[in-house]
Amino acid sequence: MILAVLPLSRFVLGVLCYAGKRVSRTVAAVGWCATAALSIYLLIATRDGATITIGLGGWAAELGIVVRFDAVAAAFSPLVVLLELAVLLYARKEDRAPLFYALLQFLLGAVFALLLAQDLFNEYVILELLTLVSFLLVGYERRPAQIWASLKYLVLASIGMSLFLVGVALIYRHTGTLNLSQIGGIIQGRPEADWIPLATVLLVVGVSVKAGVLGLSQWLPAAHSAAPTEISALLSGLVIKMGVVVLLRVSQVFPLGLTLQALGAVTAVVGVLYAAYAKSLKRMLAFSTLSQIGYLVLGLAIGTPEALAGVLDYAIAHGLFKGLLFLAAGEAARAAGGGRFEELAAHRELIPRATTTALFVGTLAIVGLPPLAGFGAKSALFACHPSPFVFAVFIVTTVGTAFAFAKLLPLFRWRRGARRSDRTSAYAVLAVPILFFIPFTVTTFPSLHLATGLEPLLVIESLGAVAAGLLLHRWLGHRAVRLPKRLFFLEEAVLGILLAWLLAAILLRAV
Amino acid sequence: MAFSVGIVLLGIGLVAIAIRRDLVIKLLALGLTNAGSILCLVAIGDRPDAHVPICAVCHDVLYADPLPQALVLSAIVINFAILALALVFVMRLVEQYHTTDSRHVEDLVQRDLDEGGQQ
Amino acid sequence: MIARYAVLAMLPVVAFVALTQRRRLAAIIGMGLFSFLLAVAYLQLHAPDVALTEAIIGAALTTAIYVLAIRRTGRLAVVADEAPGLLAREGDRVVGLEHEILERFAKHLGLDLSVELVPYQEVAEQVRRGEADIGAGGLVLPPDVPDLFTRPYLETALFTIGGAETGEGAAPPMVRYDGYFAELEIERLDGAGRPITLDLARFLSVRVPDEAVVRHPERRGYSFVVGQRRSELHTELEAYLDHLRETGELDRLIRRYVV
Amino acid sequence: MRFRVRPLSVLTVVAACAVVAIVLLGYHANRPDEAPYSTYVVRPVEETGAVNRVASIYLNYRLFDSVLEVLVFFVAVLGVRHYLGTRERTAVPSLAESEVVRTSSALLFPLAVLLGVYLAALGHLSPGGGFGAGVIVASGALLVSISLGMDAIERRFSLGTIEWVEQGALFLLLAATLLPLAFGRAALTDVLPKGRTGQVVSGGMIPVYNALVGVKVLAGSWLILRSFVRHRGEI
Repeated sequence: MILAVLPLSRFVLGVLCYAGKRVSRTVAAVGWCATAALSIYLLIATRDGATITIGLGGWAAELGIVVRFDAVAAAFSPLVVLLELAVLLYARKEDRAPLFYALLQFLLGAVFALLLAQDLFNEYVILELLTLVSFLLVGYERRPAQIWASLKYLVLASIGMSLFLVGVALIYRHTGTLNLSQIGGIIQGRPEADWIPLATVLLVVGVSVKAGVLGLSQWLPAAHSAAPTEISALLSGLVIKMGVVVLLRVSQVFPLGLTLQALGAVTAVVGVLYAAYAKSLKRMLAFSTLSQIGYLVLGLAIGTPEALAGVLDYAIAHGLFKGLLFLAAGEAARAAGGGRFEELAAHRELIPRATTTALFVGTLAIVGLPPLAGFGAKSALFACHPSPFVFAVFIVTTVGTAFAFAKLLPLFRWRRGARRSDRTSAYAVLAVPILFFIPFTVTTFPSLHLATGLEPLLVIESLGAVAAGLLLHRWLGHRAVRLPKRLFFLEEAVLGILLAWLLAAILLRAV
Repeated sequence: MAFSVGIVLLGIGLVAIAIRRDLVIKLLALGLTNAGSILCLVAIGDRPDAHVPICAVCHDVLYADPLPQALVLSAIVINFAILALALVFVMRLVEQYHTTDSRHVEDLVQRDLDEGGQQ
Repeated sequence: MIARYAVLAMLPVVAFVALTQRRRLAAIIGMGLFSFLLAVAYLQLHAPDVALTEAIIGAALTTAIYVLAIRRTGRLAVVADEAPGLLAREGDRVVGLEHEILERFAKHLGLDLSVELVPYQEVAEQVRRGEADIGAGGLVLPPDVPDLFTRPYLETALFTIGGAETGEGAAPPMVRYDGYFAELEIERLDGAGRPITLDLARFLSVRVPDEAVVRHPERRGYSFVVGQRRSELHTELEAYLDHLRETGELDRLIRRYVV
Repeated sequence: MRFRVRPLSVLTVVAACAVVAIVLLGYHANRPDEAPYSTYVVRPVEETGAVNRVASIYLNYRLFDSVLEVLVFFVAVLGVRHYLGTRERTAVPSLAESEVVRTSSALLFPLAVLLGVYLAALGHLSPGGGFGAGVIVASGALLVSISLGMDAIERRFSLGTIEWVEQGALFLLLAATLLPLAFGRAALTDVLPKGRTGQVVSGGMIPVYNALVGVKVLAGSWLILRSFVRHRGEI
């Protein structure tokens, strides 16, 4: 019963938020407490790797909509709880209107609904709800740059969902059901059926637009860097992962392998390239999200159970440190009077110490220094013996990330008498799990069986990558490179979707 | 036949989104793209000799599959919601920049970002 | 059966025609018609519920909000400096060769023409900033032709008045038209002023004092300026001017207004 | 229509044609002879009580999707109001100049209401449903605003009232989906008796949902329409 309550109660709370400003804050607090309690209960109930399944409205899978609390949902719910707490603590100082809190409730309700969803069309509707809510939140402050970013986001996401819908139509035509596990059963019976590649391409490309895979994701950097701070944190930390969740569910049913490898590799490399030469902090974080989505997709492409566990692990870690980085970046930019690196460096004494510390912790985690969050998750991905190609992409991305984040080094000089931040609690909520990530994951997700040891080889590898990144920064860091912006224009993005579709179709032999 | 028409409509819509520079026309084309996918979905539930799926006893007559039709109702509403919002966003952009040319808007946004500094 | 195929076959045609319309209102009405046809197609696909929803939401509500959102007719915003014979005030109206051309062009696009008179130096600047669609008013095509300008529609020449004999090049920008010619006679042409470059239309309408030095004319052409990123509009205007040239209409207009 | 031929456009057209061709070939090469015989066909009508099979799926078997869809619409209304609501024209004159249009549009309003009520009340028996009904009545109200002017309507039904109605209806709808929990049944379950098939009062919760959705959508689409009327002609 709890499964249906988890998303639906959030929607009810969202409507209640309209009663007024103070009510909306209370409602948000109540919503957080309830979710936290329910999540803990569900985590305890599924400690042994069990899943909970119910049919909504009492109907079986072939008639109604089935929701299930499985390993994926179990992995994400603590992340949702932590990120929500951090965002609420941060927003307390921002004086947001009831509309903000209402949209936040809707967003989280949709996130939970998606984590539980097992039905293709249900996922479509939830993704659209997510798109619309995040679209509103991105442009919440009504600045023209935000509005334009949102508009691009909306158009591209809508195109993606149209393709997804055609895929759903094909699948329904051949299987007569929309339930993913039933479809999986039918496909296992006839894995050679000719319609499967075509349907797969349509589904995967559609979802990839939402998930932010390059060629399909030109909206992402604009939207994530233009949004208000808390929203950037939520979008990058959580909402973008929802696309990955759907991709994961699809990849468990449909054979995808090579397609995802290609898309993931391109995304990871291009993302990190643009991140390395971004001029402002928020924009760099947004591009780095792009590259890490590529990382996750590569993990999905490996496809073994250990790799999936690694993907979940990395998704959680990334949610934590990217959330932290975005929150801190927002405050730092405001304190320094601008988010560009030169502005941040010039006014670094104006940035509160807690903010700098949060940025520092986040940076250490994102470059994968042991034993922080990034390392634990990355080691889980490395441990599943990827092919040399995937391995090479991993290395390039790690070095590139270290290179990109080396631009933050001037901020990290220790100094006395810096200003105090009033958002320390928000940072602490995210920083503590990042610092103690390995014990955190082991206790929270015992069913995932994560590879968590500090293997010497991996430690050396990660330190080596960071060192390589720093060296690169010494040599190349001063050079200003202008990468083509056209890649991220609306018209080019549509072409990108079409080309990515064709590439995927060729790789899957749908032609 | 209906499925093919749906796919063709989707294709026309995509091309128009990429080629026409007027944002209002782009949104119309987006509507066409969505309509194409919806037509595909309705088409797969239909058979030429079928009946309308409204009947008290349906065992002995063949009727069109009601599931895609029910799904499509949601999809139409969702697409309307998206279009309405997108249109409002275009209105705000026009108010700011006095143009609906997408390249032009892109340039002006870029200029604003470069001048104002990003947050 | 035939009706079914006919409706389905009409759908892409109607959509194509609607989306290639130049006027937004026409495109919107075309897509409304498309939605209506789509509803009929749904009826034939045995989906009355879908047909009803499509007719109400797709054909009626969507079209309504589009029509409410757009201007009845669009606006072709022109900024211009006054140039006698080409584009100048006459009472409370603006008349002239360029005005005639632009008015016809706007009508061709289905837009309303709005002309705002601004100082010469600001014309190109305002177009560049995107505050207007087209700049006009006896603009002389610069020698290093930037792609903003259309090809010249009429030949002209530049005359340099006053100044020292050696003051070649570096012609100062023209000053405001408002009261410009009056000022020109009183202040600038008293021999001590800097040289002033005028195009043919403006030169002819100035009474040049006998003592002023007038240097050799330089052959140039008049053209319009279009914003940098408005290549669709640029192509349209270029094509329309070509059309006027080919039909001989341009010659007729030039004879009527200029010669 | 003349377009300047750009490499990008050509590439897009080619790519789009390729995509369309691949999908069409793939679809027609592997098409099963018959569409799958739907599971819903063999279910007895008494299970949901709705003769209209589409309505039985839309508002019973797969009610969760529909609730989410109504939420999507709600969020869209919020968005439209949020982005347009900042500076409104204070007075909007009547939209129609001619007397004939004014009179006839007012006459259409009762018809719209009648049609709306019919669609919502009999949505489980015949094509129709709450959503369409709400939109039709709202469009009727738009016609009234053509004849009387927007301000006349807004004096009668203030903005606050309509917002309140919209949120109230949505709240009731969500509450109704959670209500079965109180009876110890699964959420979104239909707890009302199904009634005699074909009667107006049948179909369990379906007519109730239709009514709630109708009211919600009426208020919502009116809010959208009035925002657009107040900001008429801005593009």
